Amino acid sequence: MQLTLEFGGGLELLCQSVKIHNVDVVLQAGETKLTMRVLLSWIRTNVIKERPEMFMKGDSVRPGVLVLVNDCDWELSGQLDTTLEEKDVVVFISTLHGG
Amino acid sequence: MQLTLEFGGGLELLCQSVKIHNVDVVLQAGETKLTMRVLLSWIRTNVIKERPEMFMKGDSVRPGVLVLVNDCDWELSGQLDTTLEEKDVVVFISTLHGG
Amino acid sequence: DACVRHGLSPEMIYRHSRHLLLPSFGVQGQANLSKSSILVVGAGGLGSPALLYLAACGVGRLGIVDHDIVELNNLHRQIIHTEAYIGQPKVTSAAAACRAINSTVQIVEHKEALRTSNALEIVNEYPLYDIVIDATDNLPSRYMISDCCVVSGKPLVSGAALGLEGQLTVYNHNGGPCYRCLFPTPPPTSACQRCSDSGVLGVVPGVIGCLQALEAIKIASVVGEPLSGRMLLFDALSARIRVVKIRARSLQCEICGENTSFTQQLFRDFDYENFTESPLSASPLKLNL
Amino acid sequence: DACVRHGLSPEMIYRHSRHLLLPSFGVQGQANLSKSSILVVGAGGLGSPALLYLAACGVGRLGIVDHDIVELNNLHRQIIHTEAYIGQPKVTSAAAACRAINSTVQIVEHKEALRTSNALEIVNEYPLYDIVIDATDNLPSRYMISDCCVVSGKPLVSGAALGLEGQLTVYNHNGGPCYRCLFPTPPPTSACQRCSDSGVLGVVPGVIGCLQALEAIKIASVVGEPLSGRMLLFDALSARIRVVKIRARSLQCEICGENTSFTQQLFRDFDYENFTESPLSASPLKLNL
Ligand SMILES: [Zn+2]
Ligand SMILES: [Zn+2]
Repeated sequence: MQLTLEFGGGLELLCQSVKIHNVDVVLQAGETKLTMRVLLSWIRTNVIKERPEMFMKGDSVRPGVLVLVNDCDWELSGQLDTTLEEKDVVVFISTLHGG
Repeated sequence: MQLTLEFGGGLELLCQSVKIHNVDVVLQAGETKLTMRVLLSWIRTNVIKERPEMFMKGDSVRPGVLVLVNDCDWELSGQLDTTLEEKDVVVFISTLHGG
Repeated sequence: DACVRHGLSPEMIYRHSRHLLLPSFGVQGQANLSKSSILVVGAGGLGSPALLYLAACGVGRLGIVDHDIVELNNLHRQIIHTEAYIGQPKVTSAAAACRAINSTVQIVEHKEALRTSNALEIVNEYPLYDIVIDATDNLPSRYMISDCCVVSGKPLVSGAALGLEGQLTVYNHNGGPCYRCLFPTPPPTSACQRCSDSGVLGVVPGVIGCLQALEAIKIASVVGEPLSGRMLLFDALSARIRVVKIRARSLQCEICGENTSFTQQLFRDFDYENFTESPLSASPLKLNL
Repeated sequence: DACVRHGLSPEMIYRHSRHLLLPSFGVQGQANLSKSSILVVGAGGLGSPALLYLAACGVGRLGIVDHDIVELNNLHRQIIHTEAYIGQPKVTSAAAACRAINSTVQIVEHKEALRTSNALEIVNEYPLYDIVIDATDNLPSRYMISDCCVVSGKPLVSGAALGLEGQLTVYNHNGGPCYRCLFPTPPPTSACQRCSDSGVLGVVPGVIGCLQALEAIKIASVVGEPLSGRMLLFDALSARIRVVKIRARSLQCEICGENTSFTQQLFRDFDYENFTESPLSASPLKLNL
């Protein structure tokens, strides 16, 4: 499944300072759909190059990270249970505090 | 065909100050596809409520109006010959000169 | 006529004529603005443009909270301050700049850090503010200001900038979320960067601070759709801006939810530095080049 | 070390420490900025924040062109000017504000209207500028400045604001279009509104002017992707911002195209007021409320 992943607010530092990743996620045998739960684990293995604890906590993202699926907060689509579709854009952004 | 039309930079004044119009354009008998040429004439009849000369000149838009189909300048998609698809977003924006 | 009826003086009419000419703003919008009072917390990178535009646009009362002193290394982004004010309180400097632009606005100087011990008094007692702008630079202040706005029932225009990115939203307004609805648990301290540690391109808080002034003006004048339930994400390097839809108020929110037991008294006793494990004041800059 | 090698003084290092800390900007970006020179045409609503942020960020030389006088009804949006400067030239006022923020920047005052008779000399002779910012308020100036940048080979950061909307793009840069590629024919005069006729919410040019400073900083420091071949459209009322893709340079463009015969001499002789059927100077305000 072709997806666009974007990292911002400093999270790009965990993946070699690249903000936009065009990826092709292949479903494992037995999987029929791609959920955010599965995608997060795939990202942890395939995209995050350092300090994974700065991206995840347990099976979700760490506190302070907003997740947007097609420009919508994933709280509105079922969080970890959100089902992804071809060409979806998933944004992970760390909240900023500076000024 | 369901389209979203947006007017900005003052052009909304020609259609009762409404910037976003969700419209359903029905193809006429004999028409197989909807081009920008056909859409402009449809808009002139169905959306523009006053001073149509502020929107069109001949069969195109007047000078100073940018046309964007799905956030892309219509010059890149064939201008009047651009073929529209279901759920396309067409933006008409008048260039501003103020400061 | 309409201007007199709305209490606009001839000088105000002339000064704000370009606002009055706007059909969607007009006399009513300007009259609403002139009766509003706005508190800006932080006279730094975000507060500088926000304060200048709020003073210029003719709000009735403008409060400035900050305990800091103007330093030379602020001036690359904090455009409200000048070299002549280095060493003086930021509030003194910012207030002078606002008065120089518009002597008809009431400027209130709060030369102190916003803390749980004074926040409710500053926001709610005389002078009373209608809208709060979070222009601070640290995490405990962001939680504290949001909680203060919830227990005080005030809309909060929240901006942030770091590096080459900025973020903007309106909390606690029109059924939208509060800061805790979005971020119930603070991030690990290792994830918290500040401008003083990590740098910031000066004009990035400039853009966000202007947008904060705009959102406050929209709320105060009751014109347009404020950025509530939505968040603006700004990436300066690529010149990309997206406005995304965020969650509504959470019924389970500990602060603004249905079954909240949070009160003004609990606010006064809450330890935000302990909660976030980070200090309210910025640590000194260490520059290793 | 790197700073000395790049000609940054200890004061500049301290002043711009938050820029130097940025990995994607750093010493090289600041050194590039400090050697750049930028001309801002218009010290009004767009020019005010653009000039303040360009002075603050430490460009080498900053030129200001304007022939206007500060008036009270400018102050609702032209935040670089103060009440004390009412009646004085905008260039005098803006230059004083820039120097007060950063005395290390060379500020050049051009107290005259930009015209075909002086534009090439101002842009290209001493002091020479690398980048031009169009912060004017009228149509003939926009054509004239774009044509001047094409025949001079300079990138142009163009912003505009009216009512509650703003627009921003970079012309004549990196294979992108010039103003005439987009608008070969001027609009009918009945379609041309100005701030002085139609009003403008003050903070809208504030947002666009900050973004103009950002784009100029990106070009001058050679950092990031400038907004060339793209245009930013800003709608303040709904807080919607879109960045759209626009056409590339047109091979058929009469000014920048392959077979152009446009020269500096033709520029000097071109009548922009006649071409656009509108005057270079704003007409006086008529306010009927
Ligand atoms: Zn809440
Ligand atoms: Zn051209």
